[in-house]
Amino acid sequence: MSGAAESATIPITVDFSGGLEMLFDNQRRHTVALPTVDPSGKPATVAFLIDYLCKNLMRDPRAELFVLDNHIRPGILVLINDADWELEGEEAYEIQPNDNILFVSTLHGG
Amino acid sequence: MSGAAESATIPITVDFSGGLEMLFDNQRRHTVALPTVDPSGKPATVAFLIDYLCKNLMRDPRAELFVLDNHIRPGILVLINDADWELEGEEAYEIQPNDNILFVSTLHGG
Amino acid sequence: ANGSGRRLTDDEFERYSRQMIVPGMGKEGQLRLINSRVLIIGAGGLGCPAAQYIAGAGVGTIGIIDGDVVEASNLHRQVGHSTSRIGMKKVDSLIAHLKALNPLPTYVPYPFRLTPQNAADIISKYDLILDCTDNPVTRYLISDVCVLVCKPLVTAAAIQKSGQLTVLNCPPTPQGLVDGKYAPCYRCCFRKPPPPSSMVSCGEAGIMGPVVGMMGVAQAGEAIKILASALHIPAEAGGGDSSNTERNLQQPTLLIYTYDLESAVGPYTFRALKMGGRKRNCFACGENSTLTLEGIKAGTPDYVQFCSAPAPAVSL
Amino acid sequence: ANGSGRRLTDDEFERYSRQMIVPGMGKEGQLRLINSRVLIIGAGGLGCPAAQYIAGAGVGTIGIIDGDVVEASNLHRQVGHSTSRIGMKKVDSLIAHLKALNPLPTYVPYPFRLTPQNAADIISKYDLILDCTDNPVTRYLISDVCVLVCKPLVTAAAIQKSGQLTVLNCPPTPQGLVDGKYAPCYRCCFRKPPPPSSMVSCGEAGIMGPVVGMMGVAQAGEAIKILASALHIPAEAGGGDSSNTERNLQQPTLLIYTYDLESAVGPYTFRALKMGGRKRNCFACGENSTLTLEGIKAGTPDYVQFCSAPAPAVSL
Ligand SMILES: [Zn+2]
Ligand SMILES: [Zn+2]
Repeated sequence: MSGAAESATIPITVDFSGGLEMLFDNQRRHTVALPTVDPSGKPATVAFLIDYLCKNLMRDPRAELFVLDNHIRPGILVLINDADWELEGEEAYEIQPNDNILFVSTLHGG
Repeated sequence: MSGAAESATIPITVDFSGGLEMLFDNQRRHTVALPTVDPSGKPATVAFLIDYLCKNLMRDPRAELFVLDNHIRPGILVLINDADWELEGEEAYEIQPNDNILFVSTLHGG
Repeated sequence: ANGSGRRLTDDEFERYSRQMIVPGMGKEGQLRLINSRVLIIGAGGLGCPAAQYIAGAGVGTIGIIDGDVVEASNLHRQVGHSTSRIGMKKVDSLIAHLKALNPLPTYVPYPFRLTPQNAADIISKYDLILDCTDNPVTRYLISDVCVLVCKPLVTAAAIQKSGQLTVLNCPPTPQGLVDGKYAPCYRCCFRKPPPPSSMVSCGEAGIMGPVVGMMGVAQAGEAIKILASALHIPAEAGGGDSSNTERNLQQPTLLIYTYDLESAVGPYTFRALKMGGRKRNCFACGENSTLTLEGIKAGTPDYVQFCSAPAPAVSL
Repeated sequence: ANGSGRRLTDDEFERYSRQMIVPGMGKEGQLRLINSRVLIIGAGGLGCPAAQYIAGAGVGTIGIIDGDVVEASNLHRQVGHSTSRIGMKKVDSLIAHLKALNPLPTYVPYPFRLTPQNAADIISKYDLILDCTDNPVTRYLISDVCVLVCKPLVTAAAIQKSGQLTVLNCPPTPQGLVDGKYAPCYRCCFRKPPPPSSMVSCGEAGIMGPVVGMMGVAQAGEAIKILASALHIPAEAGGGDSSNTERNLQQPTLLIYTYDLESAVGPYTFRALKMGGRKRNCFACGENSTLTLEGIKAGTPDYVQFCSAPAPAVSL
């Protein structure tokens, strides 16, 4: 929507866990066709994906439960193909075709 | 060994579980370079893999705990890429590069 | 079994409040549990933890069948028994523990073995069966009777450092119905038992407590979700829906737990294996099956003989 | 802690025989368990099942710390308590249950909350710590003290239909040592707590019994393997080896359990997520860390404030 390039997209799966699925239609797995480049023409990164998810996939008005100050909120782990995104470059990681990105909120109950 | 074609091989992983690993060096995962064709020149199938494992990978003399009458013994499940081999054609399934074949003995204790 | 016409008591509200507020459970789910009857076959390493969570969750009627007595060597893993109850029937020992945990359910003791003669009478009184036994003879018997009297079956097993679990015959489908997609029975997935020489019991081969404990708790988890969400009610009869594939019932998952004493939990600790659906030629549920309750009672098939096919005289 | 100079008694042989014959355990593994000291922090939904299997396995000294008393709404999941013990301190209730299961271990009750003031004194007395608590304030405190007094930590959490578990700081490595590959602490993996508004407790959000039960049993499983195989002894000091990567310790696995009320166990029920190693800039274990035991006792850092950073006034 809103002027995003409609041309090429990257097919990926995005998973939500630990309660975050409630913000995304109560669905744990989403198939997403992410634009290959962000609005400024740079390759799509995880940072762009997070912004894209907020604008296009979130069905809950409480965006602040997912992002704070334009970054993923504290207490949410981001896993790129089942590895902590810190092993992959965090927000700067460039999304590859068929990547699986998992957002999981850390739990504290017991 | 014994005249198997040394030329082309298929890279696969073979896993053993439920106690079967004891027959194979106590190692749960083996990387195997399986000859592309069996001795008669036909594409490598699961049946050929089973025979190949007995001859090349088994470190235990008790082959009858793995095969009986040239077939996998009753009480062992064969999983091709995490699916019951009955969904894939059983012994006749032709091995593909990077396949994962899991042999798991069914358990009865409790 | 939808609990209409019954309200929760104050006791029940208080005791079950923390699970009733979980999204998807609610008062409806709780009432379904209260109106359900679960049979736990085996009061050992699987049955003890399974029973704790089945009883805790408030399943209304809980039958437990086991012919054994408590021994000291059981207690590292059979956490529903106690040292002072060594020598007591396991069924009575476990029910004593469960009553102390939750006095509200009705507990039905069967302090003897399940046999081809008594199996149908007992199993037919329940809505869901947990196979917590320790031998293939009883496992095949349980599954066959569950097919014939149409009961869902949550089966698990464990030995040494390995555990397995799967949900079978759920929703239950009459014998011979093989068109379309139906859930398999134990025989569909495990056609033949291993030769006796390749099998060992927990007594002979050993078992790590948490391995069998994990599988027992997981069995309770599967049973609770089936009953609370009515996954065992076929779509046609209402209560279920047709998206059985997404529910992992038609082609159920065999969960494998591998406990490695030399490494921490890792990528291969749990594996989810996809099993096939109901088999047209299954001895028990297939289209030409000759299995009947009368036959079973009269000794056909002979389960002991079926599980003692000749085999090499070595042991795994 | 290798048990030299001590033989197993006949009682112990009988009680632990079924786990001692498991390949890899043996008399050596059993003696290591008997000579070990485990602290279970929290006697609730995680602590109850964890304690049952820790006690059953014969860990020699078991400390349990919790300030709460048993309530009726605990009992659907806190299976080490009982209806007749409602109102009793959880620590005393759970130890009563464990003593009945296995009278051989020494049980040490701490019937109060873990605080920055008492944490180091208590934690330093044990070989391995289980974090079975229910709030981030205590979780960060436990991890920080485990770093400073060099103890391995098995941490787990659960709420509603989700569970998580990981093994941290194992083998324990002194603060500031970041060259090479060392195991991370809780802060390395979970740098900041969520804003309080996004958090809910099991009391507010609910919890399914088998979900927290699975995680508690899994904690016991990890603790038993660490102690029996001496995975917590660094390679240099003997007892371990250098193949830490294969042991899933340097880059530990975060196990995620997702319990779906509307489908049976399936491919996404368990996920194993690879976490990073120890972080150079970690507040607690990193190379410029200013964290000290004296500081913690004196109120630095302020754990309550750290876990109440301002955040939007809505709740998840
Ligand atoms: Zn069948
Ligand atoms: Zn750290």
